[in-house]
Amino acid sequence: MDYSGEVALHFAAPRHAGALPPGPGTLVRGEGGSLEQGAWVVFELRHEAARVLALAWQAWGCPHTIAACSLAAGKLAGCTRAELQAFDALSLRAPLDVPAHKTGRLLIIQDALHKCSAAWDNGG
Amino acid sequence: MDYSGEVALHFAAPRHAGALPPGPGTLVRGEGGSLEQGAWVVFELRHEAARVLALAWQAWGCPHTIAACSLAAGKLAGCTRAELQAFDALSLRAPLDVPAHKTGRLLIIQDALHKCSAAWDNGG
Amino acid sequence: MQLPVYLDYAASTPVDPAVAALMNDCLGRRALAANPAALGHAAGRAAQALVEKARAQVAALVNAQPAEIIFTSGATESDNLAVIGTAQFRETRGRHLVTALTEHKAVIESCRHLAARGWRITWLRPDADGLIAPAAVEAALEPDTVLVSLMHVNNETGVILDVGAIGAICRRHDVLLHVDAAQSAGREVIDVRAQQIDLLSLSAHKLYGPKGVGALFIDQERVRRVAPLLFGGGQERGLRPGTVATHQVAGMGEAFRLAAERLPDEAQHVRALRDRLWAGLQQLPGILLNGHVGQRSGHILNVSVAGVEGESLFYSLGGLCVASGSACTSLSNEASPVLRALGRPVALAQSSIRFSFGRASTAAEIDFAVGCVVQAVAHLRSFSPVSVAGG
Amino acid sequence: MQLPVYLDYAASTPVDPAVAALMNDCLGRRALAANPAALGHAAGRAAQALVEKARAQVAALVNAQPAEIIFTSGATESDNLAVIGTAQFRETRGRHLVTALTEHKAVIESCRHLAARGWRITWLRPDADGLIAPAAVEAALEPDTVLVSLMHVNNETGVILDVGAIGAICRRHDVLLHVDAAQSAGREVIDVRAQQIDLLSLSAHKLYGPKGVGALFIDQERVRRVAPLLFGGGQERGLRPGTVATHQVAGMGEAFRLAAERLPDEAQHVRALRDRLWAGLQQLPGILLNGHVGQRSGHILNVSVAGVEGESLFYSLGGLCVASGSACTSLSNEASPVLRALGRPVALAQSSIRFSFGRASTAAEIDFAVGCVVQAVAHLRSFSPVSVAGG
Ligand SMILES: Cc1ncc(COP(=O)(O)O)c(C=O)c1O
Ligand SMILES: Cc1ncc(COP(=O)(O)O)c(C=O)c1O
Repeated sequence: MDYSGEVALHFAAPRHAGALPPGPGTLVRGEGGSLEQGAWVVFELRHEAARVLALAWQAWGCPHTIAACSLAAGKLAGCTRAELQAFDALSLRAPLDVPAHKTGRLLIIQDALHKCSAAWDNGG
Repeated sequence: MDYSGEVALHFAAPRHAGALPPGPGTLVRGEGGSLEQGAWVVFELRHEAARVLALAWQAWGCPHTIAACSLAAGKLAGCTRAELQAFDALSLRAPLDVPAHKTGRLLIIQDALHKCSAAWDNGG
Repeated sequence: MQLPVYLDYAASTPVDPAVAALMNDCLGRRALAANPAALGHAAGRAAQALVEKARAQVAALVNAQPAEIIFTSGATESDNLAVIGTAQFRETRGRHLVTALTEHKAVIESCRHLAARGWRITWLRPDADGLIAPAAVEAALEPDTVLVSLMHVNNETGVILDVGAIGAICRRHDVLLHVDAAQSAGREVIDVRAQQIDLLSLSAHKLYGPKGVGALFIDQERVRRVAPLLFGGGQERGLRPGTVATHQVAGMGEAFRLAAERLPDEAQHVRALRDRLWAGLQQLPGILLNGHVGQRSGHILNVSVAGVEGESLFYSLGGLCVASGSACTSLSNEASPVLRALGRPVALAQSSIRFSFGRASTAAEIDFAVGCVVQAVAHLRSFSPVSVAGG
Repeated sequence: MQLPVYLDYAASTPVDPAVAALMNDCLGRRALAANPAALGHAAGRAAQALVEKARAQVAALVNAQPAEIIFTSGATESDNLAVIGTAQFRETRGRHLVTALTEHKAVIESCRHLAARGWRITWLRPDADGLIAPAAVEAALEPDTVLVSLMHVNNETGVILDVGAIGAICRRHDVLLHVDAAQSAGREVIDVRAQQIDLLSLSAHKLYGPKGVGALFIDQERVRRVAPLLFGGGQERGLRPGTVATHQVAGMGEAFRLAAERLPDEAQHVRALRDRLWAGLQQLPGILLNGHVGQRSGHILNVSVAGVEGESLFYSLGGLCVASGSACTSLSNEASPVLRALGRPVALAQSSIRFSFGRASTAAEIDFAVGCVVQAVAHLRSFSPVSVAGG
């Protein structure tokens, strides 16, 4: 298995990793995957005035999954509601050099983010 | 293939080997074996007064065959008619360490000597 | 300490310096360059003498006769020759074999090959500790069983089967017993007579000898022959053709001689390291030992770590050369079928690490390994959504 | 001059010092001790890099792609895999093979094994010069022929077959061609593309590499797969399981690289020695060259001596390491079946001597050999009852 330098960097020092500490704004949460699927990802964010105030993720998965969570979180920190809705996890494939058989992991992340976005839409 | 020291000595300096040079006495000749049988042996001897005056052999065969001809010839040089008749080529087996699958070669020598003896008996 | 720390002795061991020196001498000497089958000349006989010396050395380690040892290209080939060769040679007597789900792929795939050709295979499942009770073997025997094939020390978990008890059962039922001893030779005592083993697979590179050479012991009276799998010049009693590799076989012989000499000391050395490693790792919550806690060989420790994913765990241990799952299946990264057979769920089978050590391993290396694992697990758990009791 | 003089290069060559040095380095370095299948860690990847480098070096000598090279334990195994593996994999297409009476035992016995299982084999007989005309191959093809297996340079006589012409015929009839190149690789130019060869057997120890390692070239597009003969961990694209022996394969790669570099010079060197030997031996009446006088490789000279028995002749040449008949059949001392196939009577087939030489051979050794033969023949003829014309 080959991992790119980008993956190595994110894996060693993942951004916004762990549980989200308490703070202002409305909390939403979204999960994707499961142990059986080989990756399980949880995103949490707090928002206010159609903007992300803070976010964090937890992941059980391969180094590509972890690096992708880290890269996504970095991009989404402080983003607007519209930007979150428009976010495409498959765009992480190129910068992280994710091999073809692992693109499913990116869809699991997409799924978690999509659920956050849906919760936000539903007033969460 | 293993060859004993005795075989090596006889092979390197075989006794009474080659064609029998002309000389006194009555010449008799006996052959055994053939190329197809893997060994071909020819004994020639000249005798007078029931005693071998001179003998020689030629052989096409393995080192055991050649050593056995040499050893037999050494034993028969100067022997009496009775001694030739009584000679048993299988007695060469032990001193030369002839392996079991090669005892046939000794019988080929026996055959040649037997023919010499028969020719002598028949007045040759 | 040389980095990365090599803790993958069950996959392959470094060649002992004495073995390497002997092999180098053999490769360098023109007088030993001949084909050892060229018995017609002095150079061929010199090479053959080395081969026969090695045969006696290999035989001695397992209390066999030299004539009962056939040199092969490794334990994979030995396993194939034992399983397929025996089955084919005895097919008129019966077409049933008994083996286990926890065997090495060389035995498993050989059995599958036979199964596709009409043989019946009983696949024994180990208990949760990885053990197979002799009684379970006995229960699996059928009237037309020709062979039982089980490994002595499991290459993934290190668990030891009671081959002596199994040998007695096979003898009683007049069934042949093949034992894959690639991991146990030189580490546990093997006596083919006392343990009533009929065929035994050996590999040099698991025991400080060279890769690419192994041997199969074939009991002269009980087995006599197996069907060869390769055909050619009649070497190795017609059971394994091809020019015998003098330097390889000589290296294996020397490695086995050394192993016999050092067995008790080395067994103690690796057991001490293993206990130190296990004591260190037990600091971590959610760590599980794979395989029976007592009935195990000293050179392998296999653990699963709850709450972390296997590939990431393995990736975090870049400072260590360890195996995740079987060394021989590490080309793929499915969850270890051996641990699955012990009943471990996929996630735990995947988050397993096999540490294996030997002659040159040190306490400092073990301590370093413990440090690496503790740190990696802490990092992964710091953002894992899976909660671990006590973590 | 080192005695006995080694003139049995066709049976096995001394390992080139550069190859031995590389192998020794590989055996000694702990960083290269890992299993090259252990791609999960740095040590495994370092070993694998050596293996892949060697694969490219072997491929380069015969103009193949690295991915088309499978490492085996030697040419015997390569021949088995090519012949039996192809036959089994293609058995639904046809069960007829074409080979020759003068092949190496690895091919002959593989074909016999298939014949016993229902395949039909056409055994081509060479002409009195040991040659097989491409037209004879074409005439032997049948609608269900799946494979033609012929060797490039004969290991007993040194005669060279026109594999390019045979390759063109096979391609035209859509039949696969397997060539045993154990004797020709590095001595004659081989280009699997230009010569349209589909499978090619190679051995390291015939070319100054180590014993116990070889390779099989398998054309990626035309052949793709053969049925494996051994089963296990999936190494070598699933065609040859077992831990790849890094030092052995690396040694083979280096030996093949050197051979490619030196081919023209060495071919000239051995040809000069061969001509000198033949000129010297021709002093003797009743000496016969076995095999075609022109279409032959430089490293082998095979003669029969009329009027002397083979075993005694061979025994007299104790100062020389030569072969009487095939190197690989020298465990027995039947008359060479290869020379019998050329029409030599038993006695002349038995009184044959194969001289083979190479890189380290010298003119002084050749002159010594001529002296030995002249003296031995004179001694044996001094008491031979067989008369030789001119003798
Ligand atoms: C138990 C067991 N059997 C067989 C083998 C195969 O050995 P080799 O690499 O010599 O073919 C191995 C190692 O891979 C093993 O651990
Ligand atoms: C033409 C030919 N093919 C095959 C072989 C077998 O090679 P190996 O000794 O590598 O099995 C030999 C040598 O013995 C040979 O000369």
